[in-house]
Amino acid sequence: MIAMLRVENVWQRFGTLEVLQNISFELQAGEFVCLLGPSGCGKTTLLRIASGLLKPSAGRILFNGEPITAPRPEIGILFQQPNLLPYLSTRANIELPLALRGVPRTERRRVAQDALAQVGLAEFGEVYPSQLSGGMAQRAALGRALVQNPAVLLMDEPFGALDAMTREYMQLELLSLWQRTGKTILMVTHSITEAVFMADRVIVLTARPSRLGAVLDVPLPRPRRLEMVHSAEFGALVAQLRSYIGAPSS
Amino acid sequence: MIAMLRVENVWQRFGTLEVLQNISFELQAGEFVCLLGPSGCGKTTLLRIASGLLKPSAGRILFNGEPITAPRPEIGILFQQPNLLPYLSTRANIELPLALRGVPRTERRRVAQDALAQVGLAEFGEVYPSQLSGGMAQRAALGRALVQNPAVLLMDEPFGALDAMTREYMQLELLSLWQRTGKTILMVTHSITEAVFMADRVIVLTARPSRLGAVLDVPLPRPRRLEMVHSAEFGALVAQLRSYIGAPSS
Amino acid sequence: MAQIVSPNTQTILPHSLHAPRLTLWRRIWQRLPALMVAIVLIVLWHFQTRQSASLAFVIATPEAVWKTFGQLLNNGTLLNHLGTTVLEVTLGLLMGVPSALLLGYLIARNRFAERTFAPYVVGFQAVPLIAIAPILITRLGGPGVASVSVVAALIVFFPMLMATLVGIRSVPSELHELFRALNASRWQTFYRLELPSAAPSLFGGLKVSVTLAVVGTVVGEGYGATAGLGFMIFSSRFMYNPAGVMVGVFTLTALALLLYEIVAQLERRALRWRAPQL
Amino acid sequence: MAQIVSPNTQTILPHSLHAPRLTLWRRIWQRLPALMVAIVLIVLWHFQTRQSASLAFVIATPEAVWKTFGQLLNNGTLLNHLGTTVLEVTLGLLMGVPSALLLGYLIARNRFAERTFAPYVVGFQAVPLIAIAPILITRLGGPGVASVSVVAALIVFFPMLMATLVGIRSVPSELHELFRALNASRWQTFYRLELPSAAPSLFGGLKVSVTLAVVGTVVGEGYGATAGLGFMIFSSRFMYNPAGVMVGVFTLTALALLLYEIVAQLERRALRWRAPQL
Amino acid sequence: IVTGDPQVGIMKKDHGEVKKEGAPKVEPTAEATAEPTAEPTVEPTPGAVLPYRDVLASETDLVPITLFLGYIPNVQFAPVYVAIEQGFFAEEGIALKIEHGFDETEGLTRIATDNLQFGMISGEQVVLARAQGAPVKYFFRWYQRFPVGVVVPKDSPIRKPQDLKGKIVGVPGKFGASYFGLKALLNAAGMSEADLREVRAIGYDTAPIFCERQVDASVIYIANEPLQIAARCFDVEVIAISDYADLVSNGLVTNEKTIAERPELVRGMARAYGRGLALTIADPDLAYQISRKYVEGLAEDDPVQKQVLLRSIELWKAERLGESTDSAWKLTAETLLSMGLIDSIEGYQDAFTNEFLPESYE
Ligand SMILES: Nc1ncnc2c1ncn2[C@@H]1O[C@H](COP(=O)(O)OP(=O)(O)OP(=O)(O)O)[C@@H](O)[C@H]1O
Ligand SMILES: Nc1ncnc2c1ncn2[C@@H]1O[C@H](COP(=O)(O)OP(=O)(O)OP(=O)(O)O)[C@@H](O)[C@H]1O
Ligand SMILES: [Mg+2]
Ligand SMILES: [Mg+2]
Repeated sequence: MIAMLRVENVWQRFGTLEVLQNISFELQAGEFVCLLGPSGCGKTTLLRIASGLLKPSAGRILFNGEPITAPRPEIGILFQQPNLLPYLSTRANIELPLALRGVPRTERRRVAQDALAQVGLAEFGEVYPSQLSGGMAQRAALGRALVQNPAVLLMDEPFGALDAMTREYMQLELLSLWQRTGKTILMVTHSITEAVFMADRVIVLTARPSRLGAVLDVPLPRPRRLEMVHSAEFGALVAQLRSYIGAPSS
Repeated sequence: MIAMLRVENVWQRFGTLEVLQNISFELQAGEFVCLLGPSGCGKTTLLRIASGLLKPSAGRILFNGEPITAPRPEIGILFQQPNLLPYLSTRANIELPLALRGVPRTERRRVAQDALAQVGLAEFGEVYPSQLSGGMAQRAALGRALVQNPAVLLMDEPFGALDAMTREYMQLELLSLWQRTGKTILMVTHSITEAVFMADRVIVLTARPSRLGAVLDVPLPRPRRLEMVHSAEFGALVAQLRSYIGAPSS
Repeated sequence: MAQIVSPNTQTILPHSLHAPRLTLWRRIWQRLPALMVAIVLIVLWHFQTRQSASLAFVIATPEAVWKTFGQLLNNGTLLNHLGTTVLEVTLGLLMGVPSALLLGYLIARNRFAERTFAPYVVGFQAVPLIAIAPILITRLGGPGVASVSVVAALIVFFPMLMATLVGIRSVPSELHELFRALNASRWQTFYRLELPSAAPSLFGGLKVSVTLAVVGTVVGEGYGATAGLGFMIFSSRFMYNPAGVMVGVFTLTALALLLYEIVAQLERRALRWRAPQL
Repeated sequence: MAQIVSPNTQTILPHSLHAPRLTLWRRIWQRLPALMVAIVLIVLWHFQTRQSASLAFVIATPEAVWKTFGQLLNNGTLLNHLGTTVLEVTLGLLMGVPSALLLGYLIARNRFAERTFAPYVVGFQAVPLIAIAPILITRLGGPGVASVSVVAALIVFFPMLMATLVGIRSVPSELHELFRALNASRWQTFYRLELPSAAPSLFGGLKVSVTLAVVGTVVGEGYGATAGLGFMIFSSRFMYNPAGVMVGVFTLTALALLLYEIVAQLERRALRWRAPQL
Repeated sequence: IVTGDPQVGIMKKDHGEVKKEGAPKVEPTAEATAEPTAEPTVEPTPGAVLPYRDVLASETDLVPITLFLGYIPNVQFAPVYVAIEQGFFAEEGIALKIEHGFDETEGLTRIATDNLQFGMISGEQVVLARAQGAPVKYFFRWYQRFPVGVVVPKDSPIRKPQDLKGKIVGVPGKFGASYFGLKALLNAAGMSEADLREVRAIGYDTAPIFCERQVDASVIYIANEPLQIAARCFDVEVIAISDYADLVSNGLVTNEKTIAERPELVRGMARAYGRGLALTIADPDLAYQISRKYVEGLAEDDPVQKQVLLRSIELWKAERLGESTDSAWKLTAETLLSMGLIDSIEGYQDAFTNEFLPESYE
């Protein structure tokens, strides 16, 4: 079976700075993979490469076996920064992918309203981004990514600015959406617990110049429930990941 | 004894949106207090008020018994966003508070180099902010706040964009700095573990319109060490905080 | 739904908890300082002309200007000239602004276009109108609305082009990346990202443009014309009639202020999302 | 220390792994399209002048222009006029730009100043020079370098003011907040935040200004002068000497291009931090 | 620039052919004015005790006077240049400085307000300004013939004003001297604008449009434009307005204050300028060569510019140089009245005077 997204021997340099060295991995259709790695190791860079926004110094990316040279509608990306358009209301920001696709206004409205509710911003549709809090802006960006509804979703720390409760809620929402729609998801996160809780597989990058450090399969049953976090199996997986990560940094 | 920073019956509205309702608390000199609260509840707003950047709709802030009406040099604030100047190198960004204070160039250099090393960006001094990763930018902002060296430091999620390892390292750095210098710190965080690990006292805000939800003293011994996280006492405190927070969100 | 109206949280000043509604009174109050200056200027003018009453052929008294204004208004002369000027200004703007937008956009987006055209645009801009006007007038069959509006368009062109360039280049690269990731077409990127992001600069350019267009018609009419406020000024000057000159100048000024105000209003609407202007 | 040189990661095009050094060849290569256009224009010009009798009043053959250029250069006339124009341009810029910066800053930062002055600035801008020039010339003791540079300064003023306004207002409010939190003084805020943040817009304004200053001297010399390239153009025109006119025009164009290039170079240095311009 | 032998016919050539030989080529008698520039070196440089003490002393005594000329330096101002270079002004105790403005209206306004004392201004401007109360006076008529005419292609049937009926006539603009001249011409022929198909404003560059035959005839300055057109396009004929209407053109103007307070100065100006004019008429070659000092880019023997000078001289010749006739002023005022530019011709006689003209120009 051909992988949905295949990263093949990717190298990336910025000037003389070696960032990625020979990175290869695959996402099977419907897989949920998390990406861990130290700050500045090149996770964002890898996501930009995978989405077709950045051409790697060497190597290539295949989508369903086809090399990617430019962004494609089937691959969506949620940036690390919210990147909301300051001159559009939150609602209009969320509607943006639909508007670009020519979806009629009423349909757009409906979908956006749903997304607003899903990310807990139902009351803030008419507000400009400058009036949102940090976490609210991040949720708005998440709403925009959900509305876009691509087959492959690349997410760069989608829950970084959220408090514990909101984060758990959003995690569950994302998992249920993923299970309903069968999307393929590659998500960067800094939380080891989150990675284990969400993913089928966790990929760990080493410090810069980054190579593939480790890949950990997460055999926890689906659907995941919050209580699982307290299970011994979960604890063992977290400890294992910690040891992968802790080693290079100690 | 007069409190270092005293928040007195602060209310804040934006238009018709009630954000803060009658918030009062005090920071004693040398205290380390963490602020928890759901996304969009008004933590950033409270920090802006406490720093003198925003005048509350009602109530007031006292610094050593004196009402604050404008930012003062003794109170520093680390914003939720890095807010680096795009036209200055990372080093120059970190030197900014010193430059504004008229510190001579060589002295500035020295201090900035130390700060760069402290936040793990020693190699990135000459790079522009647009070439930093998300976590690196946040660390640069942290470096700038450290260099500023105010008596009271208000920090808005300083470690939000950092991976687990870097985060632990930065937490320890901040704690040791705090203990060396006897600063008063008010830190917003989304991580319950982080709050318990760092703080003498944790203040919890309810969801908007926010009131003071709970205040928890953390009687863990100083200096804190990473192993403490696994202690039963620590676990109990985290569970207690979770219950405070979980209640309103469930 | 929560209504969040006053984003004015930048300041330590207490801000109203209600939506700030600009009542008529408040508007008048806001204009007060400007009005005061106007009154002071008129009074100064009045006394200045009192002193040198013998110089009626140099400076007109406010009264004389007012009288001449009435006359020219009543016999239709003023409106006639004003009409021509308005037509020329409009045509000048219609020619100058879109072409500047287009070329500015091309140059901003395309390295090749920049290298090829930019020197010529700058160079051409520096060619004095006095050298171009004759060619223009000859080609357009004599001076008139056509040649004058082309002159106005030429004058408007460069500042607008530069404003476009600055504006388009000010679009944050991460938002460009967002649009690329969303597979936006070139047109969509222009319409939904670049245009609104460049709006502050474009409106600045437009403000300069409308004013320059008005000035441009006078310049254009200086190379030959049979109507228009510039023509009126020149022929009043020829007759040593300073009152006529000043009526022309004031009408032009009023026209420029009106156009500026229109742009400023449009700007206020388009940039509502911005923190309130200082 | 890691040296990070090419920040050009916006694009899917492969980017060089070395620092892009602009060799001489590369520079020439970059100028090639512009040069091509120049050659095409000269060829067109050559054939065009053969055809039309009426154009012979305005356009001389390339050969005649070249000959006249040589003559005027050798007998010092050209350099003499060029010197006067350069002096006027310089003085005009020195008067116009700083005052526009100052007033623009005041208006951008101060609501009261805006309401009081803005209408007068716009209004004054619209007053045609033909109405101002006489007063100027009388006050400055006859036409000459002084009056011409003031005219240039007046022309430069408004676009520069607007660029300042747009630039200063484009400073992100969160950076203003940072400076307030750091207890920066007004001057520090200006010097370390507003000026660099406004730089793209200010440089745009400067580019317009230097070009307009060159044009402005011609306009100014049109109200009376005894030297300067504008004067040279006028007197050549009067003598029906299109070659002289064109030498004047080309020299002006070259002067404008030179000034523009200087500003562009300064801009390139000042805005190195920006993603490479498209 | 101009090649070939252009033909410009001036109809009704009642003032004869231009005398070709002229006066012998005279070396400028420049001894008296060692360094005669437009700007007199009034201030002696400190420390520089010069041998020419006497000359300097006399020069410091000269009254500095600025003369406003309504256009850029050109060969048509030759009389002024000649008068300066030959020391005619200095002999009257005047250190003359020329100011070239491009705006006659402005120049006259400044004379009226005594910001300037003297200028070369056209007659209709003086009448217009006086109608608004400006205390200015015209005291030396330089152009005896109004220098404007109507140019037509040689192959066109138009030969006299009446032939213009139903034709398109180009003027630079519908105000100014050209339009004024056309009106006078039509008045003289008993016609009005309505008799023409159109009076079309074609801007100050009449020549190219005329060359493209966008108009049937065009109002031009006689001395210059027909030559240029003939040199580049086709042969032309000119209907001189002065043959039909004797209008006042350029002359020396001063203000009443100067007349009242310094009549001798006014007289001196008239005499000095008159001598320059006389010498120019007598010796065009000399005048041409002197002009080269003032007119940049004037070649040693530019045939066209020489022609321009000769043709101009034809417009300056008079029985008595500088003399205004009442009839010309009356006609000027009447024409302005017919154009609605003044309310009455009342007081036109106050616009000029002949009382400052000298007996002779020796
Ligand atoms: N445009 C660029 N120009 C130069 N260097 C860059 C650029 N973008 C990223 N880098 C460098 O590449 C490295 C990886 O950056 P990247 O943003 O991919 O890190 P990251 O893994 O996402 O880190 P974080 O978790 O902090 O967001 C960093 O050292 C950064 O300085
Ligand atoms: N300038 C503003 N204008 C209007 N509303 C604002 C403004 N700033 C904040 N708000 C509103 O105030 C509320 C609190 O915002 P604040 O940024 O303080 O939240 P927060 O607690 O910091 O949230 P987060 O954890 O997501 O950063 C939000 O609902 C936000 O929409
Ligand atoms: Mg990143
Ligand atoms: Mg916040």
